[in-house]
Amino acid sequence: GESSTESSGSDKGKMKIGMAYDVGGRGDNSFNDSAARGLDKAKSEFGAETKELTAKTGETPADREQRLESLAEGGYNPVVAVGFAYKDAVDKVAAKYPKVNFGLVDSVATAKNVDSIVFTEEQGSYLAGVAAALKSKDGQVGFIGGVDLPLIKKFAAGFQQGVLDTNPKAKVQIQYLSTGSDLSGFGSPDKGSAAAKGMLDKGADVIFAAAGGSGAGSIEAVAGKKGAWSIGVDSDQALDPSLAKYKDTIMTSVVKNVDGGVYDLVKSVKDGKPLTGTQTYTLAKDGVSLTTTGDHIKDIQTKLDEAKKKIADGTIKVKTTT
Amino acid sequence: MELRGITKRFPGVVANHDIDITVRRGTVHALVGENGAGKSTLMKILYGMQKPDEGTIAVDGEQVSFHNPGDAIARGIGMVHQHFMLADYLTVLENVVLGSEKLYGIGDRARAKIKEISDSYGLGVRSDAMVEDLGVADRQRVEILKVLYRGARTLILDEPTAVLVPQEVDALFDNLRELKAEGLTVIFISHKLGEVLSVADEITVIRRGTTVGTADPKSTTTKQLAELMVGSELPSPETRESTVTDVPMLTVDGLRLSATDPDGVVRSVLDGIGFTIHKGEVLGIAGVEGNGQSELVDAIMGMRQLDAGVLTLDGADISRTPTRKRREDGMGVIPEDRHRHGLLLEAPLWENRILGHVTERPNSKGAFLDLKGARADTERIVREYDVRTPGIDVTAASLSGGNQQKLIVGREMSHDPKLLIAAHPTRGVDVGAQAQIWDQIREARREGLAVLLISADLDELIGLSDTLRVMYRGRLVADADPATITPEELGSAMTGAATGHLEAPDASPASEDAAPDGADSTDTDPRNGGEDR
Amino acid sequence: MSATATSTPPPAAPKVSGGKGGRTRLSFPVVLLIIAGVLLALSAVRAITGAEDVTSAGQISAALAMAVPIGLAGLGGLWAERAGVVNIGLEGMMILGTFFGAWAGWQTNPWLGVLAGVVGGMLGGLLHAIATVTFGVDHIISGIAINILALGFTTYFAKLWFNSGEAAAKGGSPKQSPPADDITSVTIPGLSDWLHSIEKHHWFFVSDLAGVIGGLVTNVSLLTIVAIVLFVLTFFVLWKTSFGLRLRSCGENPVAAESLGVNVYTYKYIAVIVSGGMAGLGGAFLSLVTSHIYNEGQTGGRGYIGLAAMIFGNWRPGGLAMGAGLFGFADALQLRNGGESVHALLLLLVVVLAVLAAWKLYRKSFVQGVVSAVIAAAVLVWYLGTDTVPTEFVSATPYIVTLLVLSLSAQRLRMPKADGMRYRKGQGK
Amino acid sequence: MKKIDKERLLLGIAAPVLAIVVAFLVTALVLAATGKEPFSAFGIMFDYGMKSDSQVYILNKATTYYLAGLAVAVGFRMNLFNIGVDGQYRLAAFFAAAVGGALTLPGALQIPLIILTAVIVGAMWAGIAGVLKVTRGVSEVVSTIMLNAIATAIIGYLLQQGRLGHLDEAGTKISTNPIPESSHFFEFPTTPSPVWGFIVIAVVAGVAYWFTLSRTRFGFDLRTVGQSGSAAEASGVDVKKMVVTSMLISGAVAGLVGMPTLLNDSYEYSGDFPVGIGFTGIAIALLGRNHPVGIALGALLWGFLERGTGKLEFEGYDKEIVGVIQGVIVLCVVIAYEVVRRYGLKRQQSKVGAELAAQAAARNNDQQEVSA
Ligand SMILES: Nc1ncnc2c1ncn2[C@@H]1O[C@H](COP(=O)(O)OP(=O)(O)OP(=O)(O)O)[C@@H](O)[C@H]1O
Ligand SMILES: Nc1ncnc2c1ncn2[C@@H]1O[C@H](COP(=O)(O)OP(=O)(O)OP(=O)(O)O)[C@@H](O)[C@H]1O
Ligand SMILES: [Mg+2]
Ligand SMILES: [Mg+2]
Repeated sequence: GESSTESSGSDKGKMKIGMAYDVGGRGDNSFNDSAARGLDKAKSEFGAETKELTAKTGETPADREQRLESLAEGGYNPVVAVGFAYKDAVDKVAAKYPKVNFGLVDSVATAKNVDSIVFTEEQGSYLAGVAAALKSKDGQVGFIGGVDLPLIKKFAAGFQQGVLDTNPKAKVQIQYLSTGSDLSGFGSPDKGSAAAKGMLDKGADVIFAAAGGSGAGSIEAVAGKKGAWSIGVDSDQALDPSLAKYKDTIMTSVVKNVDGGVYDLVKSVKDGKPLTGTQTYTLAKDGVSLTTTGDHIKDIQTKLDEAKKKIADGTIKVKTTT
Repeated sequence: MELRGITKRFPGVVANHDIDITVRRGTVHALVGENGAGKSTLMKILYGMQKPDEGTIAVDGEQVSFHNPGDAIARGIGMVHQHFMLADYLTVLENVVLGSEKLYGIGDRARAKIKEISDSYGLGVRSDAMVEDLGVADRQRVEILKVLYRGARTLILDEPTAVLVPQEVDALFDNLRELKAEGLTVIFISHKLGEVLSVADEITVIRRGTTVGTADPKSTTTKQLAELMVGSELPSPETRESTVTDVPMLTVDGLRLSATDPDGVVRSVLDGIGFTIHKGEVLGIAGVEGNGQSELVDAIMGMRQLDAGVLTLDGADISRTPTRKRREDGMGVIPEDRHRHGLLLEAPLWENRILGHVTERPNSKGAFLDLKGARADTERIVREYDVRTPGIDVTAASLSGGNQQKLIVGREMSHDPKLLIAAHPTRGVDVGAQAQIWDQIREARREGLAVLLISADLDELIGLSDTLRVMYRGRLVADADPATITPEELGSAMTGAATGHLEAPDASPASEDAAPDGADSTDTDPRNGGEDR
Repeated sequence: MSATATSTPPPAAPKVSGGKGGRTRLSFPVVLLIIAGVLLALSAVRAITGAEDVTSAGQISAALAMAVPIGLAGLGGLWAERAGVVNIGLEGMMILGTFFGAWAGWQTNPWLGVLAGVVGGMLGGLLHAIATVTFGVDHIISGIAINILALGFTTYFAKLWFNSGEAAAKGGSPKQSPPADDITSVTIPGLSDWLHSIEKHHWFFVSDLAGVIGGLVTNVSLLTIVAIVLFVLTFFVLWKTSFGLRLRSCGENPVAAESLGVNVYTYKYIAVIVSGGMAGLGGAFLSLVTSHIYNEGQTGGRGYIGLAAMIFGNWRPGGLAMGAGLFGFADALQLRNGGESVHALLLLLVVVLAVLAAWKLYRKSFVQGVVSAVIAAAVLVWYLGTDTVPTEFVSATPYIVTLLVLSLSAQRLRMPKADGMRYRKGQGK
Repeated sequence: MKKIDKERLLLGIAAPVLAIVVAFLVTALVLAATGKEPFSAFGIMFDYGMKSDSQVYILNKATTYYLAGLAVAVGFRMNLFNIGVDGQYRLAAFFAAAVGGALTLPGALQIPLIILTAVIVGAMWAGIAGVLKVTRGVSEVVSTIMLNAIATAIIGYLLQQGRLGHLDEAGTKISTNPIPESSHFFEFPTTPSPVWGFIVIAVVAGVAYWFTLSRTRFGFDLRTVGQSGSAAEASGVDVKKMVVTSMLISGAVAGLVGMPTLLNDSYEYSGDFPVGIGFTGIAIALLGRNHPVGIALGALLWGFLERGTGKLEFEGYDKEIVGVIQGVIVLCVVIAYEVVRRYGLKRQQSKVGAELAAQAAARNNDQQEVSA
C-alpha cells in the first residue's frame, strides 16, 4: 500500500528542527529540558519551525527508529535525538537519510551525518567532589546514583576522585537505588531519602545525588540535618520550584549544558556547515559546570577554579569508572 | 402455611409447576418425590433463596413474599439444606450466629444460648470446635441448631438422613418429635420411604414438578407411596444369581495411608486395609461418609502414595504404578463426585468421552488424538446407554445429572475394565437411570468384572453386593453376608458399635463373640466366594 | 448419638482440634518471644561482624517507612481475600493512590490528598468488584487488567495535569507532580534522645533494643500512626464484630452465608472497595509522606510485594505486619549501603540453614536436610570469602527472602476456603 | 449442533468487537473531556496505521507480542498464571546475546544455538516457579513476580564491564558484544523497511501451539488440567508433572520473545533492551482468549495502537492516551468474554432442555398413536 511518508516533502526556506526526547521529555526539569532550552533559543533566533516527540518507558529500538524516521521524512533538518538510548536508532536512520543532519546527545554515533554531542560529566562531578571535600566538616561525603548505569557511574567516578584528590583522608559512600533495567531508582524519592538518611546517620554531611526524580528525596533528607549540604544534578536544582523549600541547603548542581550543544548544531546547519563527528563539551568549554545560585560556593571558588584549570590543561585526568 | 400455584422455571426445565401444598402447624410434613422432581427447589422458594415465577405463599393466613432468606427467617422459617451449608474454617459458634448476630451478639451471650439449646434438645454441640473437625452427624446437628437458634417455628429439613446411619436417624427423629411436641412445624424431605412413614403426620408426593397427591402415613405402604412417586413400580437392586469365581482380580494387602494437615500433624486415614475381589464379584463397602472410603478409592486409583501395603491387579503388583497405567491396565472408575472427578463440565461430550482414556483406542493413535474415532464412539455410547442429548457437541454441563452419569458409565464400560470402582453410582440419579446403571453393572459382572462398590444407599449396597465390608475410621471393622444382613445391623457396624462378622439376622448391635480384633478380620476374608447363596 | 456401646477403641483417632479455634494462631507472649529471639540473633550478628547499622534507630525508622506502604497494600489484599476476592490489582490501586494523593495534595493540603488517594484506590477497587463480583471475571485476570488501566490512566493524566499552568510552575513535569506540604511527624521528646545515647554505646542487646525502640518513636509520621491504627482496627473489625464475621464468611463459604440471609455481593463489594482504599492509602503514603510528589513508577511493584507479604502472613494482620516489616527491613538495609549489612546477615542465614538442616535430619527428611546443609556451607564459604555483597544481589534480597520463606512455609498456610472462586447468587444447591 | 457451533463462533467474535467499540467510546470521552477532538484522532490513527511502512512496523511489533502472548497462553490454558514471562524473556535474551556475541560460528549453526540458549534459559527460569509450586506449594503468581525482580538483578550484575558487558566509546551505553553479521536473522526485503524474518518462527510457534493443544494427547491432558484439576488427576494425568512441564514450555516460548529484537534489530543486549513485554503478553493472551488466531489479532491490534498513537503525538495529541485505550480494551474484553461465556452456556442449556422436551413429547405422541 501507500507509505505514510511518500507524499511528504519539505518546503524549502523555513528551517524545521526535529527533536526526539528521552523519557520524560520537555518539562522534566532535567536534561531534556536543557535540550529544549537550546531548541527554544534556536527557534526564536532563526524563526524555525519545530516538532518535538518524546520516548515512553519500555520502548524497543524500533520505536526510537520510527520516531527519528518520521521526523526525517517530515522534512525536519536537523533532527536531534536526546539521550544515549538513541544511539543505534540514530546510526540506522542516519544511514538511511544521508542528506539529513542528525544530532545525538550523550552518545557517539558511527554514521557520518551525525553530530555526537557528549559531555564530560566526570569533570563536572570532579569539581563537585572538590567542593564537597572542602565543605565537609570531617571528610564524610556520599554519592547516590539512581541506577547503576555507566552514565551515572561516570558521575560517581569523577566525584570520588575529586573528593579524594582534595582530602585523601575523606570517605566516600556510594549507593545506587536500583539496578540494570529496573529504572525505578530514577523515580523513587522515598528511596533517595532512605539512602541519604543512611549516609547522614553514618556521618556524611555532603551528599551528591545523581538520581533523577529520586534526588528530591535525598535533598529533602539532607535539609533535615543541620549543616549538611546536598549537591544537585542535571539542572540548577536550587531553582527547581518543587525544591524551593530546600534551596538553602543545595550547595550547587552539576549541570550539563545540553542547550549549548543543541544550539551549536542547529546554528551549524543554518550556516550550511553542519557539525559532524564528536563534539565533546568539556568543563573547559563550559559544557559541564557547577551552578552558583545562592552563592554557597563563593568561599571556595578559587580552589574550584584551580581544579578546573588543572583539568583543562590536563594536569588532572578524571577517570570515568570507579 | 400454604403454597399455592407455585411455578419455577430454569433454563430448559420447569422445576416446579403449579404446586399446591398446605402444611398444618405442629405437624411433621413429609415431601417425597424422585430425584429432580423439584422438592429442593420448592423448599428454596419457601426459604426465600429463589423467587417463584408464579404463585403465592401464605404463612399463618397472611400472604408473604420473600426476597431473601433473611425475610423467611424473620417469619420463623429455617432450613437445613441437602448439602451442608457450613464454613469449615469457622467455629461452630461463628457458623451458628452468622447472619443473626443481633439476637445474642457474637460472644459469650451467644455461647450461652447455644449451650442452652444444645442441652435442651440433647444435641451435644460444642460451640468452640472448628467445623472442619466435625463428623457428618455433628455437622447435621450444628445445622439444626442454627435453625433453632434463630427461633424458627417451621423447620425445613432437606434429606437430612441421607448421610446418617439408622441409629443416627433414630436419634434425629427423636429430636424431631421433641420439636413437634413444642409446637414446631417440620417439613421433611426424604427418599427413604420407610422413614417417612414412621415419622410423618402427612405426606405430599411430587412428580415432575407438580403435586400428584397426598397420603396418610397410617394407611399407606411404601409400595403404594413409591408407585405414586414414580408412576410405576420401583426398581430393585437385587442381584439374583451369583457369578463369583475364585480368580482374584484385585488384592489389597496391609494398606496404610496417612495425611498431614496444615499443622504438620500426621494422622492415619487408612490402616491395615486388606481384601480380595474376585472376577465376577461385587464387594460392597458400607460406612458413614468420611471414614476413609474416598481415600481408599484414591489409593486404589493411584492418586495417593501408599505408606504401606501391596495392591495386586490381575496378578500384577500395581502398588507404585501411576494412575494412567492403572487405567490402561483395566481399571474403570465411576467417581463419587462426577462434577469434580468425572467430567469436564464446559467441554463437549466427545471430549468427555476421551477423558481418562486419552491413551487408548479409539481416542488416540500414538501421540495424536483420533478425533473421528472418538466422536464416532461417543455417538455409540449416547445410543447404547440412552444418554438423552441433542448431540455430542453440547457441553456436559447442559445434561442432567442422570444423563451425565450414564455417559460416565458408558465411557468406563467401553474399555472393558477388569475392575470397576463404583462410588455412589446412582447418587442423585433418577429411578429410570438407576435401574439402567444397576443392569449394566450386573451385566458386566456376569462377564467376569470385579466391582468395588461404595454407596451410602444401604439397599443398593445389600442388593448388589456379593460380599460386604464395613469401614469405620479408616479400618475395615466388620463383614457381613448381604443375603441375611439388614440395614439396621449394617448401620450399627457403621457407627462402630459392632465389629467382626455380623451374623444372625436378629443379632444385637454388639455381636462381639464373632469378632476377633478389627485388624485381624480384615486380613482374611472368612467367606470368600459366596457361591452358597 | 445413640448406640455407642463400642467394643473396639477407635483405631485412628480423629484429628485433634487445635485449641481455641485456631491452629497456626500465635499467642501474644509467643510473638514477643519470637521478636526477642530475632533481636537477639541480630544483636549477635552485629556484635560479631560490627555491622552497626543492622539494628540502628535510623535503619529501623527507614524500615518502618518502607514497610508502611507494603503493609497497607497487604492489608488491602487481606480485606479482599477474606471476602473471597483475590486482588492482584493492588498495584494499580496503589498507583491511583499515589496519583490522586499528590494531585489533591499539592493543590490543597496533604490530608485532603490522603483522602483523594484513598478515594482513587477505592475507585480501582470498585472496578475490580464490578468485574469480579457482578460479572464473575476471573479475579487474577481482572486484577491484571486494572493494573494496566491504572497505569495508562495516570500516565495520560499526569502529563495533562502536572505539566501545564500552575502545576508546571510549581515544579510539575509530565512524570512528576508539584510537591505537597508535609504531614506532621512526631517524636517522643526526651525518650528518643535517651535511647539514642544508649544506642551509641553498642552494648550487646541493650543498645540494639534501644535502637529498635528509638527507630519506632523518632520522627514518626502521623500517617504511619494511622496505618498502625488501621492494622489494629482491621483485626478488631474482621474478627471481633458481626460485620467482620459476615465478611469472612463470604470468603469461607459464600453459599452458606447467603443461606443465612447475608447479602454476599454487598459484603464482597464493601471488602474490595475497602481493599482498594487501603492500597490507595499506601499509594498516598508514598506520594505524600516518603516523598512529597507523585512520580511515574513510584510504586515499583509494592502492590505485588504487599500481596506476597499478606500470603506470608497467612492472611492475618499480625502475620502480614511481620511480612511487611521483613520487606521494609530488607529494603531499608539495601538502601542504607546494604552491602556490608547484608553480608553480615549472611552469617545469620548460615545459622538458620544449619539449624534447619539439623532439624530435618533429625526428622529423617534426608533430602531436605542435606540440601539445607549444602546451602548453608555454600553461604558460609561466600561469607568468609568476601567482605561485601554486590549491590545487585543486595537489591534482590527482599525477593530472595520471600521466595525462601514461602518455600519453607507455604504448605502451612491456609487461605480462606472460597478465596478466588467465582460466586453467583443462587448457585447453591 | 452445527447451528450452536456457528452461534458460539459469532458470540466469540462479538465479545472482542464489543469491547473494542466500548474502549474507543471511553477513549473518545476521555479525549473530549480533556479538550481534544476525539474523532479526528481516530482518523489519524487509522489512516496512518494503514500505510505500508506502518504495516511493516506493526508486523514486526506483533511478532514479539505474539510470542509473548503465546507464552502466557500456555500457562493460562492450564490455569497457571505465569506473570514471570517478563523476567524469563529478558534473562533468556541476555544469555542468548552473550552466547551470540562470544562466538563466531557460521550463521546456520550459530543462530540455532542462540535461539536454543534463549529457549533453555527461559524454560529453566520458569521451571523454578513450577518446581516450587509442586514441591513447596508456592503460588506461581507470587514466585514469578519475585523471579522477575531477581532476573533483573542477575542481568544487572552480569551486564557490567569486566563481566559480560562492554562499554561503548562514549562510555554511556553498556551492552553485550554484538552478534556477528553472519548470525543476523534473515529479513523480507519489503520497502520501505524490511519485515523481520522471525515472523516465520512466530507463525510456526503458533501452529505448533494449536496443533499440540487440539490434536495431541499431551495437549488434551494439558487442557484437562486447565478445565478441572481434580478431573485431570482422576483421569490419570500426573498434574504435578504437567505443571512443571507446562511451566517449562511457557518459559521456553518466553525465551523466544526477545529473539526478534535480538536477531533482527538490536543484535546485542544493552541496558535499554525492551522491558515489560511479558505484561503486554498477558494482555494479549487475554484479548486473544488463548486462541492462536485470537492472540495474533490481539498482537496486531496492539502494534496498530502503538503505531497509530505514535503519529498522534506528531499531530499534537498526547500519545499517552494509548495506555488508556489499552487498559480499557483489556478490562472490557475480559468482562465481555465472561458475559458471553455465561450467556452461551445458559442458552445452550435451555436449548438442550427444549430439544429434549420436544423429543420426549414426540415419543409420547408416537406411543399414543400406537396404542390408539
Ligand atoms: N439453579 C438451577 N438452575 C437450573 N436448573 C435447576 C437449578 N436448580 C435445580 N434445577 C433443576 O430443577 C429440577 C428440580 O431440581 P430439585 O433440586 O428441586 O430436585 P429435587 O427434587 O430436590 O431432587 P433431588 O432428590 O435430587 O434432591 C432439576 O431438573 C434440576 O436439574
Ligand atoms: N446453578 C445452576 N445454574 C445453571 N444450571 C444449573 C445450576 N444448577 C443446576 N443446573 C442445571 O440443572 C441440571 C441438573 O443439575 P443438578 O444440579 O440438579 O444435578 P443433579 O442433581 O446431579 O441432577 P439430577 O437431579 O437430574 O440427578 C443441569 O442441566 C444443570 O446444568
Ligand atoms: Mg438434584
Ligand atoms: Mg433436592
